[in-house]
Amino acid sequence: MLTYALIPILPFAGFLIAGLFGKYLKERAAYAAIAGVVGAFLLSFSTFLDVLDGTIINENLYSWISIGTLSVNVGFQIDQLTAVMLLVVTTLSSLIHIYSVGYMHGDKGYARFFSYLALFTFFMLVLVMANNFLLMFVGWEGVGLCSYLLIGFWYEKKSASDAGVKAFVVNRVGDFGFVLGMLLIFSTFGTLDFAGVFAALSGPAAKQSIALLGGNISVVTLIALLLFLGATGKSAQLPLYVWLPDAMEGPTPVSALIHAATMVTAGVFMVSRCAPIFSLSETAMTTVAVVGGLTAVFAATIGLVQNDIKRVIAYSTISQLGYMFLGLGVGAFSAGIFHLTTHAFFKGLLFLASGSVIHALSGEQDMRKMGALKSKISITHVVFIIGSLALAGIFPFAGFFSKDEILWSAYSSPGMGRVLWLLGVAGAFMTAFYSFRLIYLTFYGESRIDHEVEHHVHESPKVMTVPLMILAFFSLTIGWIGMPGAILPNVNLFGNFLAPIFPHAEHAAAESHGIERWLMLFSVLVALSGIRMAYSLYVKNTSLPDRIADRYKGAYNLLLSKYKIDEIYNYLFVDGLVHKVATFLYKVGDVKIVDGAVNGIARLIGTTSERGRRIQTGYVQQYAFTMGLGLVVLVGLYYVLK
Amino acid sequence: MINKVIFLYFAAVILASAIMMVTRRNPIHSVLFMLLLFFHIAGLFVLLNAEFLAAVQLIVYAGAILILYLFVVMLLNVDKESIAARANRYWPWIAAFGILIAGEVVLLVSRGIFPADEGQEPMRLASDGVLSLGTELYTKYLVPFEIASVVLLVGLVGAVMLAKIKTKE
Amino acid sequence: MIPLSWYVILSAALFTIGVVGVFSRRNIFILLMSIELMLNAANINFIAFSHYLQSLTGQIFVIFVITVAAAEAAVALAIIILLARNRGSVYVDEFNIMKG
Amino acid sequence: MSIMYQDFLRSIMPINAEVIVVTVALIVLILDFFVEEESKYYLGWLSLGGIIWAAAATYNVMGANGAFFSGTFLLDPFSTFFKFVFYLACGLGILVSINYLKIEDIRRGEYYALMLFATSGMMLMASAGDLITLYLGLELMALSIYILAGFMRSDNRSNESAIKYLLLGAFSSGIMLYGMSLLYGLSGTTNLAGILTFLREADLTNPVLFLAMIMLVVSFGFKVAAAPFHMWVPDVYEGAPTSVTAFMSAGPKVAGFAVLLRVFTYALEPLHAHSTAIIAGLAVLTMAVGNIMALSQTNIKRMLAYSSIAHAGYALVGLAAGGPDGAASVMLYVCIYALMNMGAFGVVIMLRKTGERGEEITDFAGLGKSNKTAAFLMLIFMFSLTGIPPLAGFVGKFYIFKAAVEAGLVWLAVVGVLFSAISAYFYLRIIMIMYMNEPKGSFELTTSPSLALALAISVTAVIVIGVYPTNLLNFARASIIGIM
Amino acid sequence: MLELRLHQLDYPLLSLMIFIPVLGSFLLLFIRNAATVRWVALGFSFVELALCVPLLLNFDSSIPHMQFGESHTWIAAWDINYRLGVDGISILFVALTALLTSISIMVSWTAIQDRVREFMIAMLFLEAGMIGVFTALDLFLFYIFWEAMLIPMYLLIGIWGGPNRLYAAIKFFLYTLVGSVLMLVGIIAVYVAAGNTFDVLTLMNHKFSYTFQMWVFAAFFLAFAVKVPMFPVHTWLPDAHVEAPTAGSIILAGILIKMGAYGFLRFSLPFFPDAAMKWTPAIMVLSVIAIIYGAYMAFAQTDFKKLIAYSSVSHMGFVTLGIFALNLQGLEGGILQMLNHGVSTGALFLAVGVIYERTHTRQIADYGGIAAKVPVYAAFLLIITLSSIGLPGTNGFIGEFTILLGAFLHSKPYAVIASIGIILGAGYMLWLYQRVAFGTITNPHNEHLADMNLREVAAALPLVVLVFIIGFYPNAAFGVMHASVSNLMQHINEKVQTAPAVTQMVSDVLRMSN
Repeated sequence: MLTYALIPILPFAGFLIAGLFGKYLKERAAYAAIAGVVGAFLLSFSTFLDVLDGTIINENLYSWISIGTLSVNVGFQIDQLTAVMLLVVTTLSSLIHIYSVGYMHGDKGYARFFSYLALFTFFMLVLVMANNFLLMFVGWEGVGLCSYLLIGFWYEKKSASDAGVKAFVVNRVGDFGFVLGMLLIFSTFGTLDFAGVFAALSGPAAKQSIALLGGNISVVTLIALLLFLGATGKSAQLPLYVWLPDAMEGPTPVSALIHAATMVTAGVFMVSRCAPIFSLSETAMTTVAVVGGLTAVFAATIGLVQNDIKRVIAYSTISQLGYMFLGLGVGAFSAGIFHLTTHAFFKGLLFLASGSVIHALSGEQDMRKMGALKSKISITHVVFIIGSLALAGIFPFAGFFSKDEILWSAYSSPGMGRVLWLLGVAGAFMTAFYSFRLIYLTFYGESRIDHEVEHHVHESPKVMTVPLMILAFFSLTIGWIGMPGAILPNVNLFGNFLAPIFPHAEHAAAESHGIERWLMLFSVLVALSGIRMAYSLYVKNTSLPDRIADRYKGAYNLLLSKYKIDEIYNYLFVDGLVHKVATFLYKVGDVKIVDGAVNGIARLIGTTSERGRRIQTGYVQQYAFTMGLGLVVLVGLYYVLK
Repeated sequence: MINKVIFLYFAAVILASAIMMVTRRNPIHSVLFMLLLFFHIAGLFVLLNAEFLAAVQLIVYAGAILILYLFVVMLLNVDKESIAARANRYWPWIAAFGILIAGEVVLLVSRGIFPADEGQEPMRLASDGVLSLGTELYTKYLVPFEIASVVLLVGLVGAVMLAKIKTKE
Repeated sequence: MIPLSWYVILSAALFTIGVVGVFSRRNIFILLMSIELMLNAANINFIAFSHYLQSLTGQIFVIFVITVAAAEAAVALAIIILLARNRGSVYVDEFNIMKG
Repeated sequence: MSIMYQDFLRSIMPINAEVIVVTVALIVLILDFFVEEESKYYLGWLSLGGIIWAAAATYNVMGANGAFFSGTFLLDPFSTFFKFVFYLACGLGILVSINYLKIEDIRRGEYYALMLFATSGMMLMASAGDLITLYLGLELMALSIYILAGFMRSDNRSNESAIKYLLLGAFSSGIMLYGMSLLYGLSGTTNLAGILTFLREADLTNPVLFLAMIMLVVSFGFKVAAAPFHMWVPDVYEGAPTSVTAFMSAGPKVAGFAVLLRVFTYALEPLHAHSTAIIAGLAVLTMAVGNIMALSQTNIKRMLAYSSIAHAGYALVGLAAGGPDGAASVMLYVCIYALMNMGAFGVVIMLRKTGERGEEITDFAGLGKSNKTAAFLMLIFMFSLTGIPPLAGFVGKFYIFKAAVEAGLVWLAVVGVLFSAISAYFYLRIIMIMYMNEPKGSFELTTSPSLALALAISVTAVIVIGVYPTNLLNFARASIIGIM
Repeated sequence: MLELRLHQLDYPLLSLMIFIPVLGSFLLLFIRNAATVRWVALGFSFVELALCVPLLLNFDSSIPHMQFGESHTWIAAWDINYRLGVDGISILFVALTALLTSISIMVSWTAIQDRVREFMIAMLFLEAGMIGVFTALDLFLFYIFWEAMLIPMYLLIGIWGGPNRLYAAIKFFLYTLVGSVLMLVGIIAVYVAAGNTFDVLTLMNHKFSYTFQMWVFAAFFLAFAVKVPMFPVHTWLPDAHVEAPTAGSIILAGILIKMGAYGFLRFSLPFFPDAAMKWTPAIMVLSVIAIIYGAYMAFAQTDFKKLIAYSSVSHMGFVTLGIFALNLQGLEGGILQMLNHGVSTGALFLAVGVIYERTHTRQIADYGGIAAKVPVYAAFLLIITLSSIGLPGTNGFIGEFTILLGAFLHSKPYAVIASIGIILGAGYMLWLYQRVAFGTITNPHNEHLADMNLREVAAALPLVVLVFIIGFYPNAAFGVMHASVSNLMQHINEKVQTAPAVTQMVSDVLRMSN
């Protein structure tokens, strides 16, 4: 048991050491964090071996909260899904820790950075290992906190701290759903343990339904939707994706680890963890699929025209997450997780690589100020291409296998499967296009770099390039563990590994392999054409893009300004619903009405007193007269009383 | 019958001189009307067989108190009030109020029932009335009598202390 | 025989006149004498009642009332003299330093 | 000879407390001629001795219960209780006077004599068994106080307060006399017990009876400063020498309540149904006027005057409640009130010194810095007057409202507590000014052993009674024998 | 039924806890030197803290009974007794009081330079009063402490407060006084109705008539609602907090405003279960309003302390929401949230005090970017901020979640609306933190800001530790209160009766007002 507990504890220890003694350790603090994370990686690997044979470990550490019927433990449930996540998280985390040693070198917040990073790893591990919703929520919010801290890492930059707050609050909106989901789960099933809840799903409790807004909705659906709201927040799906692009304010390793590889996939993980619940509700599944599909395309369109190298990748991340949800939505949970895994590697790679570019250009992020870098930073160039091919889904790179599994399951799923498939393909085309647009703009064409920057362009140090190469290797190979039956039958290791924990929603039947192959070919072609188009636009005749932009000014500006969603949200919610209302309520409601009433009464009594003083004229006769008046009134009472 | 006539006479003069007293502009006149009033009240007392009280009324009230008033009034030779300022400026209210209170009191009193009804024989103790009065006073009302003496003493002390011209200070 | 109520009503009237006098006149002497009117009204009551009740208490009470009245008059006049000395006035509505 | 002397002593035994007080007063008057002006204050200590002697005498007859001198004089626990309160008021009054008179340059022995006379008057009021005794005691007290109020002969304010008090006092006693005369006419007796027996089987709807009752309510209400018969209070309190004001606010008011209790819960008990309603009404009005008017005062003496009106209102609540608890609550309350008020005025007197009046509330500014002790004492008294536990004032109020609720007058209790909450404002204002404002130029307080003693007594009492009221409470509850 | 466990120890522990501070303040009267005064006061507050050890060690949390009981006749005539005792609910607050008082004294070490002696005397008296309130088992005694506390608090605000202290102090005093005096009438009414007894335990068992409950509950409710404070009687709190000295704010937020909620638990619910049931919807609505409204108010503030004050309104809204959910989760969550709020908000005010002492401004705009200058302080403020927005792993989360759970089980809409408060809470607190700690130094005065010194860290550390202890092991607190709370629930369910017919109620009213 303790070994499992150690997995999160080691990074936490790293955090404590780096955090508390950072002041004295200086840059040595990094080693504490790295040691913790790498340790966690090794333990995770052994854990992976433990569950390889399909066993599921579920143990409680201690009783956390127990009131009446509410009894929540701090405990771990380690099944195959967890094992996968553990490996992904710890691997990426370790590599990125190492990479950061070089990247963050000389930053004054060096120790702080590593402590945050280790803390993040801790919470992420708690999230994936939890055996009940509440503990999962701890990790869930914890990673949110770390992302807040790391986005705002350079807190002197207002934009950075703003982005941090934005990320946290938007996530809170999602968590609002998560919390309500948990409350509903408890009030329905009387427990928050995964095992307990899933067991109870077959029982009568799951059948009931509650009135909502006049309509009547099944409890399970409601739970699923609420949880999914949480997922959209964390995994930056419509309509809560807005925080992720801004999150690029953070240091690049952070973008790689948190906002590409791990944290943002927590939503995907949570949904697949709750697969039993979701798969009970058609509505919920469709919602997930549709939201995923739409996000995939929507984000891709924005990605087409962005000029900030990291933002392009950020939007691609949103879009790829969309794919994952699309997969989950059509019931291909393992496909979703598979894409999560591959994506983690190649997207991590891409971010780190772009980091290396930015590093080389001493902080420049605007692609319009790049170009012709391929010879100057060749390693970065190569790995970047590998990552992009993986992203574009070109055979045999990792992205190809996972994406096609999703597309195929979408295609073969009943209902609106074909529509979703089309969305996916469209997304694939755009993905290929913008990822190579990025490559061409960055590495090819003629240099547009400022001169003083130009002089000290240099390849990154080993400590950065080695992780890049490792990731590149995985981006190439990791996909092969999920070899589709259509290419090599029955060697889908990944699928088989996860098979025991997911309900079998795989529609892929053996005889339909024919169609599957054609579809694969088609999507690859689509991707290639996307790449070709990028080539013709950004290498062959570079004036064309501007002309197109002029031609379709409206559309172009709309995309460039990201559909003005941020502005709208700001206007509606941040300014309107919060600040304006608050100021009004305070100035009028509290000061004038609520407090005004109180002070008003006081003032009334005061003035009464002042007025009363005039009655006390000082004339003795008036006093006597008052007495007489009193006498008369009292005597008059005789007629009242009797 | 004759008593009634006498009573009515006394009552009439009492009320009349009371009103005059209250309304006179010159305080000295008021004092003189007061004197008249006291005399008639004394008469009333006689009518009620309280001869001793009648005497006290004359001696103390008319003889002492009123003369003291007169003395002081003259001592301070207060000029008579100007027409405007005879009554203070609320007097219409006061008039209305006076009627009100008079109405109330008189009404209640006249509708009141007194156990002592008029039918019975009034006291005929004229000769030893004083004696029994004295006996009563010195036995039953000993304590009040003593208190009265203290009251007078206080009055005396107070009057002297307040009114005497300051020696120094 | 004279009805008792006659006396009572007479005294009530006298009392009222006294009260009104207290309210209306400015001259402090007349004020005091109005108060004496009120006392006399009470005295008439006492005597009348003692007559009809065959009890001497009323008369005794009157004796004390008169005594007290005398003492009070003495003090009152002393104070008036003080006022006349310090303020040169005997009009009550001029004594209102203290108000409010 | 000695035998006669013996029965003489025995015969005056019931009244010897009063006799002692009056005698000492006479001695003071006589010695006054021989004592040097500078050492007049010895007379003060002498009078104090007299009070203590009288207290001892009263202590000897404690628990006695009977009517003496053919019913004109009652010696019962009820009167005994009040006599102790009067001794307290008079004693503290003398203590706060001794130094004050020096400052005011009043070098006259009559002052103490008159205080003693006033006290004897109150004592007689408390043990009056007959309207005549009551009237004479009341007049004795009133007359002495008129003179005391006007004691600063050269001071216009003092004169004015004296004449105002005298005119209105005489006016009210005129009303009282008329009421008494009617009562006598109805019952044929002036003896309280007799009146009670008469009323037991009298026709209570008799308008004259009602008229008489009202007139007594008015005149006694005047003495305890119940609205609308309160208007003399602020002016008289402000004008009178502060030491007299202190005495006035404690003594005559308490005496007034003694009479009210004696008459309305004993002699006129059968009329309770009527009187309760009226008194409850007066209580509400009084609390309202006192508390609200006090808010806007700038002169500490006027402020305390209105506060004393307000406190009369609270006591009236207890009176309206009636019954043994009601009466006991009133007795406890007035006793505590006398203590607190004496203390408060004692502090006010500390501020008075030759040259400046020290009566404006603003004169307290920064007292918390310049004289911590005085400020702390004032703080205690103010909180006690507000009725904040664990101080005596709270115990008093609690008992009053408890009695009211038990008598079913919940509404009256609610009104009462609300007004006492309002009263917090003007009491706390003093504290604020003392502690939270900066002193306007440091000034020395005039203090003296006697004043210190007085303050020590009252503050100790206020705290001790607040924390452990049991004894006083039981004393009050035991003392209602005589009016029940 | 509940009983009072007498003679549990061979020394009167609770009386000691009440009177040692009093003794201390008397001792202080004779000390002139300010430094000595500080040390003596601190010493006494530590003694108090030390007394909590036997208290907690000897407390038997398995039984709901009142423990460490003491009972002495006090005013026999009214059957008033000096009766003390603690159960699983009050013991927590006794401990919290002792802790926060020591902390406040440490915080005031250098902040208070003027009339140090009076200040410390007030603090110790306040402590005695507060402990008295939590331990009194006689209504009269309770009221005495309840009111007596106002005096030192009033002085703390009024003498050592900010520029507008006079207004704030008087407002605080009058506001609370109006509430409590009505409760006084209520107390008397209870006393009369229950046959002349003030004994809380006896009164708990007495069944009051339905109509009576309705009226008297209202009287008690007003007093407690003002203290909590609930919307719309909350406006004294911002003023009081803003003007009060740091120590005052800590005590006010940490203990005083808990007493309202404590009153609900100790008196309102057990005495008047029917009324409580009847009034629950209204109170739930008020609580939800308080949560949202308070949060909105916090958004509109530019003053550091005022913002926290309004956040207190919001948090206490959670407390009342939980209590009146009238189920185990709600009640225990509410009680825990009271503790949490005491810790977190106490710490927040401590943080404000620390920085105010250096900069003498409370305007948020005057800060910004101080994280670079005072990392330790920034970290401390961050932790407290997180605990106050209820981040899992901190105490705030446990409280809010259990409360929401209780409310959800009671009736879903309230919980749903209340949950919005969580979003808003994150919003204004993080915004605050951003404006204070992040960005670049805008105010030149902050250029040479000194970080927290050892004393301040020592004062802050216990609170930080508590934040995480409760966050990671809340059962430590729940375990103590389980028995008492479940007993309370059971008690309410047993006592609750059905509403009588209207005619019955009318006749009751008539009988009550004769």
